Amino acid sequence: MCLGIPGRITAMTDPARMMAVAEISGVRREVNIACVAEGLPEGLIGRWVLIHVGFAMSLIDEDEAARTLAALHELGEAQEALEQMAEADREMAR
Amino acid sequence: MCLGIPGRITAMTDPARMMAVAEISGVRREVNIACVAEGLPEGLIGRWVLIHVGFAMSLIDEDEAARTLAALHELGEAQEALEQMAEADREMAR
Amino acid sequence: MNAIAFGALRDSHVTLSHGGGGKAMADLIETVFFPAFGPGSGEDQARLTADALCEPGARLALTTDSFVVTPLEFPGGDIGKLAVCGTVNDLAVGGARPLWLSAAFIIEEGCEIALLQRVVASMAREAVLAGVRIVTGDTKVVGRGSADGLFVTTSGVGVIPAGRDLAAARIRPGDVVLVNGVLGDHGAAILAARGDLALSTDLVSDCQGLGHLMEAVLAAAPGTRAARDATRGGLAAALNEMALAAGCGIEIREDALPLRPEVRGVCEILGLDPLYLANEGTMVLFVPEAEAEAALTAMRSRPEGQGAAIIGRAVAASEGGAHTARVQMVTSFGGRRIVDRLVGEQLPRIC
Amino acid sequence: MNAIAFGALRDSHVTLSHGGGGKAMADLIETVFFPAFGPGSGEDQARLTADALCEPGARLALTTDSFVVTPLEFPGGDIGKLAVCGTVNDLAVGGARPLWLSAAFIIEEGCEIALLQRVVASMAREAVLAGVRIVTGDTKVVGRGSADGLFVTTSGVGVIPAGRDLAAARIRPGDVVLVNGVLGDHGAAILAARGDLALSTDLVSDCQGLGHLMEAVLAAAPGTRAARDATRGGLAAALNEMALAAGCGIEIREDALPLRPEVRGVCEILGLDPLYLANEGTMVLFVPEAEAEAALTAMRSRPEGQGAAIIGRAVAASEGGAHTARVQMVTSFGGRRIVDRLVGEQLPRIC
Amino acid sequence: MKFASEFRDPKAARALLAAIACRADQIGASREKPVHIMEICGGHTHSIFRYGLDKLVHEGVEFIHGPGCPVCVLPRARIDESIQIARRPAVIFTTFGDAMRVPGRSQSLLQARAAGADIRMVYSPLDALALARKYPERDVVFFGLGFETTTPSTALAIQQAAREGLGNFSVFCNHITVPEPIHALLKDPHMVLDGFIGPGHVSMVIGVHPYDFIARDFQKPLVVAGFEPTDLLQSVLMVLDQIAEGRAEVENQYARVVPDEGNPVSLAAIADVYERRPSFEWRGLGEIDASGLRIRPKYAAFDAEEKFGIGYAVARNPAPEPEGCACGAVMAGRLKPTACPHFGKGCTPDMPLGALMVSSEGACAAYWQYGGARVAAE
Amino acid sequence: MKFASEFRDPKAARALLAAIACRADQIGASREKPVHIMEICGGHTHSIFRYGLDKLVHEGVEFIHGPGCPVCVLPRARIDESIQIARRPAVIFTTFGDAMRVPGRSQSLLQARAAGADIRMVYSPLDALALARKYPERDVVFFGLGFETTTPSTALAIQQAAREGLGNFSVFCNHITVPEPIHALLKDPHMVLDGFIGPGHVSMVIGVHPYDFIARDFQKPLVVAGFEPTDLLQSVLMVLDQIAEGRAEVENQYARVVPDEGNPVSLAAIADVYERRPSFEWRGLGEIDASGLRIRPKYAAFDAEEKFGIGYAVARNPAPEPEGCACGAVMAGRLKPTACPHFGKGCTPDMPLGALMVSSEGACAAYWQYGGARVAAE
Ligand code: SF4
Ligand code: SF4
Ligand SMILES: [Mg+2]
Ligand SMILES: [Mg+2]
Ligand SMILES: [Mg+2]
Ligand SMILES: [Mg+2]
Ligand SMILES: [Mg+2]
Ligand SMILES: [Mg+2]
Ligand SMILES: [Mg+2]
Ligand SMILES: [Mg+2]
Ligand SMILES: [Mg+2]
Ligand SMILES: [Mg+2]
Repeated sequence: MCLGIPGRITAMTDPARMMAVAEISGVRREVNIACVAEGLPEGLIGRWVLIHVGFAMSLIDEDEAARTLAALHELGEAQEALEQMAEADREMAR
Repeated sequence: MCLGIPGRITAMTDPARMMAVAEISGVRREVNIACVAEGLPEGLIGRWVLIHVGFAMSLIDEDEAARTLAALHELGEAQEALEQMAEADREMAR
Repeated sequence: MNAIAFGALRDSHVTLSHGGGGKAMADLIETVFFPAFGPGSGEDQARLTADALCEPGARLALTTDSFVVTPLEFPGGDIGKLAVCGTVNDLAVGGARPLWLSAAFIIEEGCEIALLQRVVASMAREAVLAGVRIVTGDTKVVGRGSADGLFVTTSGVGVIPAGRDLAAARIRPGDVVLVNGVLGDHGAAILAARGDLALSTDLVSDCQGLGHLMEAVLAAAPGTRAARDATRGGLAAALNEMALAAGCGIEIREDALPLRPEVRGVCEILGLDPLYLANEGTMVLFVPEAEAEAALTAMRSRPEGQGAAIIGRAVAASEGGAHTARVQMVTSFGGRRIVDRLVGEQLPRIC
Repeated sequence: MNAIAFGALRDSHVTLSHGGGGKAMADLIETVFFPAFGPGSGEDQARLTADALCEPGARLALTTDSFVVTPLEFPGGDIGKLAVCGTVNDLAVGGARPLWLSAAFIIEEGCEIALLQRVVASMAREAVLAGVRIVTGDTKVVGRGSADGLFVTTSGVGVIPAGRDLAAARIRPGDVVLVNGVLGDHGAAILAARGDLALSTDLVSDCQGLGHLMEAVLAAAPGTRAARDATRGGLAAALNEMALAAGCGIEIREDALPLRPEVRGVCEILGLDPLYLANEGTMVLFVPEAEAEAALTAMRSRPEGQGAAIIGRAVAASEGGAHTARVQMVTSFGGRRIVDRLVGEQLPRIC
Repeated sequence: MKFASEFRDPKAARALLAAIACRADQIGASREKPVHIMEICGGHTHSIFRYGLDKLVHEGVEFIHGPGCPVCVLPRARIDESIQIARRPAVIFTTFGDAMRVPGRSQSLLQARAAGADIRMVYSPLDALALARKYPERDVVFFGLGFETTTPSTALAIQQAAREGLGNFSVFCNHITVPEPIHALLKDPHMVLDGFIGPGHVSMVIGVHPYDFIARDFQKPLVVAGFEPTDLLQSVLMVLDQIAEGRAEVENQYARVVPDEGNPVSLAAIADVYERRPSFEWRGLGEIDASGLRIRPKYAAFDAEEKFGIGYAVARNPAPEPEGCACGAVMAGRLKPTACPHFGKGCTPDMPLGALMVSSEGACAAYWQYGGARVAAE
Repeated sequence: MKFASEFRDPKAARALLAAIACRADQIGASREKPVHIMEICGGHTHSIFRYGLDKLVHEGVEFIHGPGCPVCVLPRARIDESIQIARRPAVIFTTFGDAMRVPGRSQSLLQARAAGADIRMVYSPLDALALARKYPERDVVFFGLGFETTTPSTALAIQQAAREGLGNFSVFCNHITVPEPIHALLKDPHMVLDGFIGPGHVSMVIGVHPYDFIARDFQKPLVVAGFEPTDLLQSVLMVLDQIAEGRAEVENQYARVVPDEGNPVSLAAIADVYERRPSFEWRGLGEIDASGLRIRPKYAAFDAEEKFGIGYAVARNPAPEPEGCACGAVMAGRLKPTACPHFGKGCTPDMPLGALMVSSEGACAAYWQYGGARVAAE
């Protein structure tokens, strides 16, 4: 239901109003960071956030992301090995 | 300075607000008749008025108009007679 | 409207969806335009051939006009009729035989589809009358407040047969000036139809195609020098433009100008001069004196030229500075005055 | 501004006077349009000849488009460049060599004259690049709030040399689909340039003329079946239109679609699909398989085709009911989905 | 058109022209030493040029074009003030078309409209009232402009608005009166005028007696005239008759429309709604005592100057005339338009420098448009 | 695009698909007797069709498309009410583009706009706030729409408006919540669901615990999932794992974005600004207890329902669903879109009969647009 896109905070524009610039694939837009600022807006610069309707709604946990990716990678490698084995079996069968 | 056109009152539209229809060369427009109504708006129908910016400003005195026209006509006839005489003189002189 | 009545075909008014390049737009085009103009080529352009174009000495004529008028429908026509006649006339007055028209529509969101259909039907009808085909088109929809209901731009392609060369530069002193009918009907009818001046009249726009009339005139008066349709700026603008191009003067007679009483009435009320009122089916024609009667007779033999009249003649350019008057009018009173171009359009005035 | 700074030539903004058919209009035309396009014929139409038109088998091509864009100037172009390129491209994709253009302007009261001059200069520049002449035009001024700054309608006349017959109906299963460059730049750049979505990007519209590119392709791949510029409705609209006309299916590969990261970014943020974003200098081309490489090489040898790519092929029409999908995409993920026409234009969405 | 075209009979005109020539010779008027007759009203100026009367009359009769064009004498500061009002977001500013092209200090109303102000042309103050009824959330301001002819219409509109409680209607009052500038002209020691053509439509409101001072105190003849060509020629003849006979009287050629006592309803409306300003600025003529009207305090709610705190309601900022502008001298009859160094050079209708080039009733514009200068020069 | 494209790796996907197939076989799922997994969220529905996952997964896994598209479940009466507000002359009505084409009883917002209402699309409630600042004389109303993901943004906008004293800003609140309709579905005796894919972005706000009742009270597994294809496949596998292992738990596949406890700032803003409505109407599902939010009395000045006396603030006039519409059954998973008699006939995206054909997240529209039905049929 709710389009969310990862973006990186690149600059603060109006810390009092909790406004910052986020960059998404080279596109910049001002977003509200109230939900992710945790009292220290400047610390956000460089951080990845999940953006919805102009609000940064969640800080992306890069470690978690890396963990998921690693698991996926492992799965992928295993799959590739399996596929190569299957391929080799088929070759031999010919 | 002030464009005024003769028009004829053809109908009352809103006697309370002193509004009537005037016709000018086949063109109709609602005009205010407060200045010419003299207490009896209905009596105006068929009368010629002088219209300025949507207000009938003066009742046209048709007798006066006829008098002026008669004088002009007389002048014109006299002029024509004079011109014919002058023309005859020229003819003769040839 | 019940719940089923949504979607392109069943919409009663144009929405932004109808301009989006998708299904709704295709539906609009198929529902409104194709039935009137015939289906498109399916390509981005019309592909056309005409033998007349290939005859030696023939030239192609190209013209365009955007039409913007309030109200969109008025006594005597609508924006569609205007858009076909206006472009046909611009071809015709140059001696071109109109062949093909393109039509581009800019539609304001909220425009009634039934209105659009009436306008398009009126274009189709007028095209048949003029003997032209509307062969390609375009539709854009803009947001509410970004247009005034509907704008139509037509472009016209015609062929000028070999040997024809109508041009204001060919006008010579002594040439006779004709018009095909009464002046100012369109301008006065539109002013009244707009409603904001609260004028009511029985005036009808003179909007009509002049292609057949022009052919008739050229057959009867092959020496015809030049013609112009007296649209924006009226007869005064057309004459000034032609005098300038011809490098000569023009003298018209107030007595000879065909004018309806109602047009005079509108002008008296609003302080306007009928010479500057727009026409949409009235042209001014310059003919050598020897052919003037023939041209007049040819005009009067057609319905578009019933009210034709000789209104003046070309005269030698008067000496003087840059501001020398080119067009003069002998008033019915015996005086003489300059008929200059105006700065902008005439505004209703009280003094 | 001091007291002397009034009058047509010295006005900084267009007023209703500039559309009135009088001196102010003439001044506007002489000051803004003639310096860029050259003086007009002085007649109501342009008179033209071209040998190419008279060659046996040659056909005349006629096309028209109204251009409405906000903002009027945007990264990579302006409404004038768009108006010339758009019409040149509609001629070019049909195999016509563009010759002449007409240009009709609808100007909103208050439009800056300097802006108008920039737009007109940009049209003149683009016409030179495309090798066409802007030979006739028209100017209308409408009241404030009756237009959106400026609308431009161009019509184009070109000649299709004998023997050329590009048409979507000629597409056969197996034909290769090419584009000349990245997709969606114009649509995304305009969305960002409008400012109301507060997006900032370095995107630039792809607005460019495709006439020379088309000639190069046709020289290298004379068997080319059909082409279309992927404007409103984007690649998806062009492909659907062509598949329908061809009576076949089209299969494209998501992997092969050239897309800038910023375009993807804009689409992710607004929930849009780049396949539906407008292009103004991007065409889609169908070529027999044997000539596909030649066409690709010819494209890449020109700046307009630097980013050219083969993106799919025509396939046999799939069986099914009236709603059978004609265009399908193999996703980069290995799935397959229909690329249908949309109902209207894409709206930014949050879900 | 009844009551109009009958008064354009060329035969009668030729008779009048012959009689005028005869009278002019009789009093020794010549091209070198002409009789100067001022037509006060711009409408008369317009008729004179439209029918070419200036070139048809005996060369010893010279028309001097008076200050009776309300648009021409509207000072630049008032245009600036009207634009200030029109620019307010809630305002719909309504005006007669005449005022649209008059240059203020930096813009005309036409240009202000192009720049975004909501300015609409109306034919009548009644149309402005109708707008006020239609848009209760907007402030509809009417640009009240004109001499005594027009003054009653805005007065009646204000009374109507008061009756209806139309709080969103107001008038930016620029109404002026005829006798005062004439008085000022006559007091000028360089004055050259020998007689006057009196304004026909002003007089149908105020009658003929407000001109009595002209005959009585300055011994100049005045004939109130209609606007058709024979009206004007007859009036010229009547003025020459007075001169020839050594009379100085106020006469009424236009009795079919002008009652000697004016129109009582109009006069009552004016008296109810307006009072005299101590002074009012005229373009080309400067401030003239008691020459302008303002809305009485009891109608202050309908007075745009009060409502928006603009114009004479606050400190004014009058704009000097453009440099070298000779309008004042032309209006006083001391200079012909063509004698102004700007005429046709820095000053043309599409680029008016002075006020008299703006309205088609302005003497310079009329000279230009109808060829008073250009045809004559050929 | 970082944190997105990495999760589209076809190799990993193939592995996940293989694992899913294996698990599905293991639990005996088949085309005839499939496992029914509901993706609650329309965003997931969109991803499934965009990537063709429905056709890639083992035939024993059947996706049931849940009620998680806020546009699809917006009842016609609410569209009617929003048009009533938008039509008021002073109002600028702002909305996400999603809502523009949703049919009300007689018009959509798009059609109302064409008919003259000032309706503008915005990307963010912040843009509506900016409009309110820019047009102080207008009433800017924001169409508050969406589940818990979107709710905080309008809450923060209202708080900001209150801080700035932007009295001309208000929200027409249609915010709804996820757990309540799920609860309603699970209580349905005809319910066929075997497990859930939980909404990733809703959960980043509310965390994972609000779903506990699903596992605890109804013994169904739920996995909160991301929106990329491998996210979804991994989550499907996690659901199948739970089924295979006889577990019913709430798990979090999307931990990179979803903290188990949700976002405290968002939750605080929601709690401050909103309270639960006793009940709220869902298109196709009817009134559901406590499933909607309304603005608390302390922010009543920013509540468009209160301000304009519309909607739940007054007597409502709910519009029945169009006759024959099967949306309710489709959303409950009892019917496939293609099984609805209207699908592709009376009901297509350009002429939607039911809500699910309107948004590209609606199950029927997704079937149509992405060929769930049409490609499959070939
Ligand atoms: S020419 Fe211009 S400046 Fe000179 S008097 Fe006439 S209006 Fe004034
Ligand atoms: S096809 Fe239409 S009516 Fe049927 S369930 Fe889908 S949206 Fe509802
Ligand atoms: Mg033309
Ligand atoms: Mg024309
Ligand atoms: Mg087009
Ligand atoms: Mg006519
Ligand atoms: Mg023409
Ligand atoms: Mg085209
Ligand atoms: Mg094009
Ligand atoms: Mg034109
Ligand atoms: Mg490109
Ligand atoms: Mg095209």
